[in-house]
Amino acid sequence: MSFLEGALLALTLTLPFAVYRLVKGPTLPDRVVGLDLITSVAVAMAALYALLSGQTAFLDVAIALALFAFLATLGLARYIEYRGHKGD
Amino acid sequence: MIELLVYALVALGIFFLLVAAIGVVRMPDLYNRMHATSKAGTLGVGLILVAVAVFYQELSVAARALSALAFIILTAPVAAHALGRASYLSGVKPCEDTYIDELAGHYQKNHKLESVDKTTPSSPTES
Amino acid sequence: MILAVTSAFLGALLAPLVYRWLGQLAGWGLALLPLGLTVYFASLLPTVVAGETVRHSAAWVPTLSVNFSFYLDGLSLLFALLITGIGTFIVIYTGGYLKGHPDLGRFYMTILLFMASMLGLVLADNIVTLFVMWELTSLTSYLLIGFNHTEFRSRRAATQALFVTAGGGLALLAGLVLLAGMGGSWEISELLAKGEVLRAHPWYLGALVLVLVGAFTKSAQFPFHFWLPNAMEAPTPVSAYLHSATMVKAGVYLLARLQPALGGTEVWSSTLMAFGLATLLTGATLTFRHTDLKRLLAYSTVAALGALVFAIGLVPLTSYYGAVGFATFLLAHSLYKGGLFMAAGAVDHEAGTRDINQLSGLFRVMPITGVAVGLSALSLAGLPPVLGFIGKEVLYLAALQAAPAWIIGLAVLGFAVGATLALILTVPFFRGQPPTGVHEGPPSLWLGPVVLAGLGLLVGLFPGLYNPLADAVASAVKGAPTSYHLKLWPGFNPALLLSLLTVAVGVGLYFVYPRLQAWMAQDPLPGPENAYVALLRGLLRLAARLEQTLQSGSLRAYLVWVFAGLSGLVGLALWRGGPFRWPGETSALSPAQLVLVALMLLGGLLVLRLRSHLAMVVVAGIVGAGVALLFLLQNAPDLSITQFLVETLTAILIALVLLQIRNIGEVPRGRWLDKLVALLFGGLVTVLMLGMLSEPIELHLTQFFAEKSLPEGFGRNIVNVILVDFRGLDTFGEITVVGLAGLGVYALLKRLRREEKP
Amino acid sequence: MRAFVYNVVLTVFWMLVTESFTLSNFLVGFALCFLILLLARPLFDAPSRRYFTLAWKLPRFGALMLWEIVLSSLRVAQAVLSPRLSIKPGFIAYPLTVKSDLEITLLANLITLTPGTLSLDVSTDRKVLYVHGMFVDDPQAVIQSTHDSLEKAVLEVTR
Amino acid sequence: MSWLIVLPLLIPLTTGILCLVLGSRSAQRVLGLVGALGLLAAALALLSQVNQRGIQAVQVGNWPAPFGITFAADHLSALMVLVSGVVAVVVALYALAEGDTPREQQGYYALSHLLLFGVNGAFLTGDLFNLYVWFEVLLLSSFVLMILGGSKAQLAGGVKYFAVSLLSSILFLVAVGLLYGATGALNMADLATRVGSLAPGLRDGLAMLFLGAFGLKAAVFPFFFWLPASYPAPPVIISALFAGLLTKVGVYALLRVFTLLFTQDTAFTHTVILWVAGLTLLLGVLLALAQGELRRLLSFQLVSHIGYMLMGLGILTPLGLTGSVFYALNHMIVIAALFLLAGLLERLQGTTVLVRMGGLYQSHPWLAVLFLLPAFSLAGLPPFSGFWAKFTLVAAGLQAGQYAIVAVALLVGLLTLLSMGLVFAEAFWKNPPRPLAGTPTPPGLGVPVALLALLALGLGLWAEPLLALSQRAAQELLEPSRYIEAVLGVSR
Amino acid sequence: MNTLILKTTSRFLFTLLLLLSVFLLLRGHNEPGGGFIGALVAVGAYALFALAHGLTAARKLLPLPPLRLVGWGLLVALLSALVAFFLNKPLMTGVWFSLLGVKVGTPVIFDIGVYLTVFGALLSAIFGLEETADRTPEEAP
Amino acid sequence: METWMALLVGGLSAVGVYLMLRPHLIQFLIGFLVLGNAANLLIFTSGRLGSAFPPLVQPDGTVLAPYANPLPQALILTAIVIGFALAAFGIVLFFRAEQVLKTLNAEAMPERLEAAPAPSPVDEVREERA
Ligand code: NA
Ligand code: NA
Repeated sequence: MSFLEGALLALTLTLPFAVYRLVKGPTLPDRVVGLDLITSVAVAMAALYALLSGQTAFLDVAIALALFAFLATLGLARYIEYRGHKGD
Repeated sequence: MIELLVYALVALGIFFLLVAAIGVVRMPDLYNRMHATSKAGTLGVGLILVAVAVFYQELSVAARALSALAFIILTAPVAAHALGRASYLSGVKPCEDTYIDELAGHYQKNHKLESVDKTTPSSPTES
Repeated sequence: MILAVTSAFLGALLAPLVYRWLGQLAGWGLALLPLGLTVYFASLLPTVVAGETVRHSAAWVPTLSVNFSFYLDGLSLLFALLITGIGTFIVIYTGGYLKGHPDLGRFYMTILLFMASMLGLVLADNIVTLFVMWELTSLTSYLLIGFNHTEFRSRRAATQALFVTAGGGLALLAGLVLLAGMGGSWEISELLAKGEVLRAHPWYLGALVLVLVGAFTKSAQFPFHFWLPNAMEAPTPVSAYLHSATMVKAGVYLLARLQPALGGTEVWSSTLMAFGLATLLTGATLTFRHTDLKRLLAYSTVAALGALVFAIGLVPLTSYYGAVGFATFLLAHSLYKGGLFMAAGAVDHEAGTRDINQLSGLFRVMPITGVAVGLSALSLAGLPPVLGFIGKEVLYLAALQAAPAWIIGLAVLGFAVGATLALILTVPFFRGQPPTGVHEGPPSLWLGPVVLAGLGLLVGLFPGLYNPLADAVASAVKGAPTSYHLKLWPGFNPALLLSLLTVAVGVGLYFVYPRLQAWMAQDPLPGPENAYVALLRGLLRLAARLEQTLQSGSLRAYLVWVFAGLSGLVGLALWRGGPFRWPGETSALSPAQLVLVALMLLGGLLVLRLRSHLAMVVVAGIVGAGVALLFLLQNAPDLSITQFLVETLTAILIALVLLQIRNIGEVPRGRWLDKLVALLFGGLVTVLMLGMLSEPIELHLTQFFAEKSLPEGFGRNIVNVILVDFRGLDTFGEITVVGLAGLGVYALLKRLRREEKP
Repeated sequence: MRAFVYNVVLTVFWMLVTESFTLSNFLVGFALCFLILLLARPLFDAPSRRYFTLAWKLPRFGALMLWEIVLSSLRVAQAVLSPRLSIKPGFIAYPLTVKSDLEITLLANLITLTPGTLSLDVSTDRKVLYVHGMFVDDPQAVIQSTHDSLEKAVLEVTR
Repeated sequence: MSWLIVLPLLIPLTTGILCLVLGSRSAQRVLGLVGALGLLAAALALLSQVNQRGIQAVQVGNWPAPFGITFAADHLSALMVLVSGVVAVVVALYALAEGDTPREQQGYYALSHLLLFGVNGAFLTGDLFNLYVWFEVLLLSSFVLMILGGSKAQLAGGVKYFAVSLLSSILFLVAVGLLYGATGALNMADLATRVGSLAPGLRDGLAMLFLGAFGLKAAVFPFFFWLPASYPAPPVIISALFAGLLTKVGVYALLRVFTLLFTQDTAFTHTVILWVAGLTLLLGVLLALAQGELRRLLSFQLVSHIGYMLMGLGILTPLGLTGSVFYALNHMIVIAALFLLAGLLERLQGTTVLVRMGGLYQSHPWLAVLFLLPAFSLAGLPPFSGFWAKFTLVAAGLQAGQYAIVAVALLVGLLTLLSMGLVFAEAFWKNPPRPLAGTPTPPGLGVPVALLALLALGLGLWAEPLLALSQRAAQELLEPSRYIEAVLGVSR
Repeated sequence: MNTLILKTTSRFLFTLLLLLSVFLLLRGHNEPGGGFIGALVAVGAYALFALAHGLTAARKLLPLPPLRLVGWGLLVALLSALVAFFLNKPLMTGVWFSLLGVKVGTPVIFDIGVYLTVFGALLSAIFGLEETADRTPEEAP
Repeated sequence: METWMALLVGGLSAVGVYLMLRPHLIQFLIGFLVLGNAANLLIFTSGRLGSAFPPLVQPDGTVLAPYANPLPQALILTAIVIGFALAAFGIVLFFRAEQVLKTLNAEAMPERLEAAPAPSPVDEVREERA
């Protein structure tokens, strides 16, 4: 396993933490924080894979994701603002 | 040489992402968890993007990597602001250790936010 | 002949116009159509009597070897003459009987359509043509029975007749198709020559049963007889024409027609005789239940039809009596029953009632009708000097030749009721005071009965007039040249004795009739009609139950059906496929990808435990993000981007909608059945996938795309070149789908906006 | 702004001349043209010249921002990884001196990215920025340091 | 030449797009009719072309088969397209006569033509994944048409229709994916040469998956429940369009797939189809008998009679397939006529609940004729088109020794007759129990119904042309090599 | 969401996203991207703007009603598919020509049709839902 | 190790189906999304895994091998888009249904707004009832 492959594996190991928060909550905003983290890791993973595969095409994934991901957070934030988080 | 720098950047980036991940799990309430993602998370991703830019040493690649970085720096705080504000409005309670809450009671029914009277700190040196 | 049938149909379709044009005289005008046809068929008499047959054929549906072909021999000619001849008087009669009825034009059309169909039926040579005509008679009969459609009883009788006869028709269809297959031809004339082949064929019994069901339902044989008396809800011209003289004889015609091909076996004769006799007795017995003229006549018709079927059963067992008896009795019955029905209608029309207990002294006010009734009744009773007598005589001769004594005894009992009925019918004409204000109807009402009764008398007095045709009919039924000298006075023989006995019993029964009638009417016997009603009730109840259980309105139940049914079928296929092939060499997933796989499975399972809707959406994002990351690590950048974008937008849309929903409701818990179905389906997908992976895949498409993408597609992103060029049409469909979704959302929301605007 | 437009127009010209329409060529061209415009600076009027100072200030601002992020991440890492959570969280009201939309937004975002603080919301009258802090033993100190470093930096680039 | 094959797609597509782009409603009306007539003309031209020159194929994008997407028209496809054209014209006439402004404003014309676009794409494509795409096109247009107007019933029915349709989409997708993974091919002709070598279990399992995916669209047992739950809900013109076209696309796909791809183990696959056919026939008609509302009743009849089309496929003889094809064509016309008629009755009487209707035989005798023609045709009585269809199937079943299904087929014919007889007695013969509140009925509404009813009669009296064409379709289906050759351009 | 920070940022991000969207569209034939992805990003841009500034403001940034764009997008796609007719080639055959030194082909134009259609359709969904959401009285929990 | 993918697809299918069988429409929708993801993974796997490079032609005209199979990718793109269109329509349809029918529980949505008694050919009483 090369360094970068190991790095990739290490990167995926952040995901269980995010999933924990995502599932555990206890509030909907907490889950959104978990989702945010996953998005960050995904951007990192795209960048890392651009290194690993030698294909800069994967950088485009990172760009698109970086710009777009926070839209989901905004959308959910609006829901949270008006519909609360009770029981979520 | 370059390779080592890249590796170091990648390793650091992953370190910060791990910090963010652990923070998201360990921190006691939503607001503190957001600190972890908005700072360590951003830095972690940023370092890896920089590593890409360094690795390829091509302007076009660097431009794309750095623009991705710029987007993240631009959007992460806004997302944190939106989520934190919405959570506070919807009544997500801060943890019990919370030392001070100057925001309490200032949101009105229509989600307008009142200001408090506070003296502006004096500017140390007027340039 | 084709022209004759076609012109009958066209004439029928023009009837409403003629009615509008001629008004009250339309009956006379329209009668020219059947009259002309009668003349035409009469002109063919010499040819047929000479032993020749006429056949015309035109291609209809060559793909299915169906021809529009017609065949004329003695049997079909007799029927054709009856149909057109009696038809003539019926049309005239209708003009008087239904004078001024608002739907008269429609009635003319329907009854003439019926006539055309009936004509086509008896002339058809092609099995399919015959069947088409057969069903057409059922359809027209349906409309005619339901003529008084605002009455529930009429509608019920129409539906019942249709159900029973069309149902039998379907059995007949199967039987006829089998026959054609057995004989290798769709033409009856060809099948008739292949009797031995047919009878030896393994399908013989099946085909026979199916044909018999068809014939028995149509000809109201026991146990299907019940629809016929109910059909008396129809106006009298219909009863006289369809339900005595013609349509109900279609089944008899078919049996007679096929006798040379199917007859001659033990099962043929015994079945026909058994059912014929049973029908004869049933009809005879049930006669006693009624006092309504038309009902009485209807049951007598049932009995006569039984006698005819009985006669056909006798044909192969006797030298020539059976066939000749059939030919004679058929004509006799058509003449007297048609006349009696029309007369009964005339009485009803003039006196306003059909109850024999309320009729009296009619002869003095309706002498012409009275004479007709008297003559017809003689025929009905089987007394000389009318044709009915001769017909019954020959039938007795046939029975004496081939049937055991006890059967003959029962037959005598059955025929005796004819004599009883003759008395029942004539007595009101001659006994008691005439009702006031009743008088003879117009000529249109009495012409038919008089002519038909007169014909019965004429042929009875001079049987030689009919003898050549009778021989031709008998030859056709027998399937071999047959001749017999018809005589009014046959001399003293056992048949005459039986006739005398019949009359004696009949007269005896007349005197117990009032008591029998009272007894049977108050305590109706359970019969096949009860079975019919129970069958329909059961059917409808079953339908209602099925709806409750199957079409329950529960989406969940529908989906369970889908998944369970599908899993069952796929599982069955896999199980039948025998031992399972495992995939051989496959590539490795990197550890990072394995972590993703594990997390996605975990995330999927954890979704199920959540109790909040939006939380479920968010957590399901694990799966979506995992897929996107897998795509990324599997070198599919386009997919990865698309997946991320779509997941994001989906979440935004759901959040936007949930934001606006007030009472979203609890998250319901799953059921064990759902779990089972889901697990089964998931398992099968896995197995199918493993099976797929164990097959070698040929990558010819992929290689082509990789080679041509840049040089001919001018693009370096192969995926995109596939999307917009190699398989651009997929994408065209796809954007249409997206556009349609946009239209749909617009339509859904536009309405909402409009509605809630104050 | 006029200077910026010139810069872009020149860059497009550069790309046409070099017959290469890639992003990298755009950036190279942009940098080249900027240098040329820098030489021609005296030809522009005063407001336009701000473009050139900004070109100097912006990178400095960016560097400061990056540095602050690094610092703050280290702070978070220390907090997260220490066996005992040693945080003192709280919401504090930060009185704003900056006025324009852009300034407030820049400042708020900067605050989120810097150690221990996270902007939650701006009061409707834009006088106060509410901030969540991870370590607010002394709210006034947080306010003061933010004012001294961040707000100053923001004002430098915006005015 | 090659454009003739794609014309049945391009015409409705162009019409649909122009309706979207043009705002004017009167322009849309004209376009709607012109487009439908154009489609009919193109379909006729295509059929005559196929009839004269055999199976026609075109490689879309000019990429050779099996790499690009092939469009192929054999007799089956061309006939289906033709009938879709007939239904399109009739429905366009009805829409024109009805002139429902709110519906038109919500894009009715665009939607109905895009539906036809999808339907004809499905009939003509020679590529399995492409077929999936067409299914989605027609599905989405049908979703939108289903909810136009947004009444309670429409939404409740629409939800069920939508939910079950989603399922069929995914099943189809999964089946195509698996088939691609096992063979590497997507072109149906290409697939036909490869499916035979698959492991039997996988092959038949896939066959069943396709049976499920298409069976859902065709609404056969045990997948039909969604149809009666949703078809009665939308405006009648839309029900008629659906009833005429949508389920037939499923039937078409079954015919195609189970003659071209899965013919290796017919003892299993086609026996299953026969069972499905029989149960569909029986359950459909029995459930129809339980109905007291005309459109729901017709929906169950629609379901039941899909069974006939599968019956011929299950028998898999030339005569059986002839029957199936003819039945499908005939049924498109008959059932569309009945649904449109139900709409007319609803307008005249203000209800489709049978016990509340009545009196039409007296007041509208011609309407009664218009009802009886398709009703008797549905029951398979001569001399209407349905008779030939059923006769062919019965003959085929008896010849093949499939007595049980023949018995079911005949019994179902009888029960259908009973059911239609009851409708006739209730809606036409009896006096209405209380005065009926009808709405004014535009005079032109009867014309399209009359066209269809006369077609049902005409095809009965002169069945030969269509039967001969159906027979040629059946022969082609039973000789897949002809299709394969036409598509791949090489004989194998 | 009525917040100053979001409003200011979104003004900037809106243009950035639109730019990215066009970039992804035009590059799609050679690098990851294409009409669909580009359209999604553009929809994101408008969704963001509508969220931050309200629907009316977002509508002003669009010359046509979104649903009309669907028609035009499909029309562009259709025309690109029909070009082959004039060269006597089958439907959708790619036709390439040089435009100001840039190689342009009907598949690329088709991709633009894809972009417009997807953009119009999804935007009409988002706008439609935003419109109904606007009328939902907002209330604090 | 495509076997893992088979297990994953099967598992996700089961989850999706289970969710679709819940009577609540939001759950149904989530189930559909999960099932759709499973289907896409299935198609992806059907093109076989084990690539090292994306299916992009290098500027010099070569494709670095082993490249990922582009055909399933294109198919999935189409499927994703269609699935998204379906989901988007479904979300709004369910929303609208909730507004009109006041519930998101499919079991509570009536199939018939009124029950109509079926006509009967044997029941003579019905006539009088009506
Ligand atoms: Na085809
Ligand atoms: Na696409």
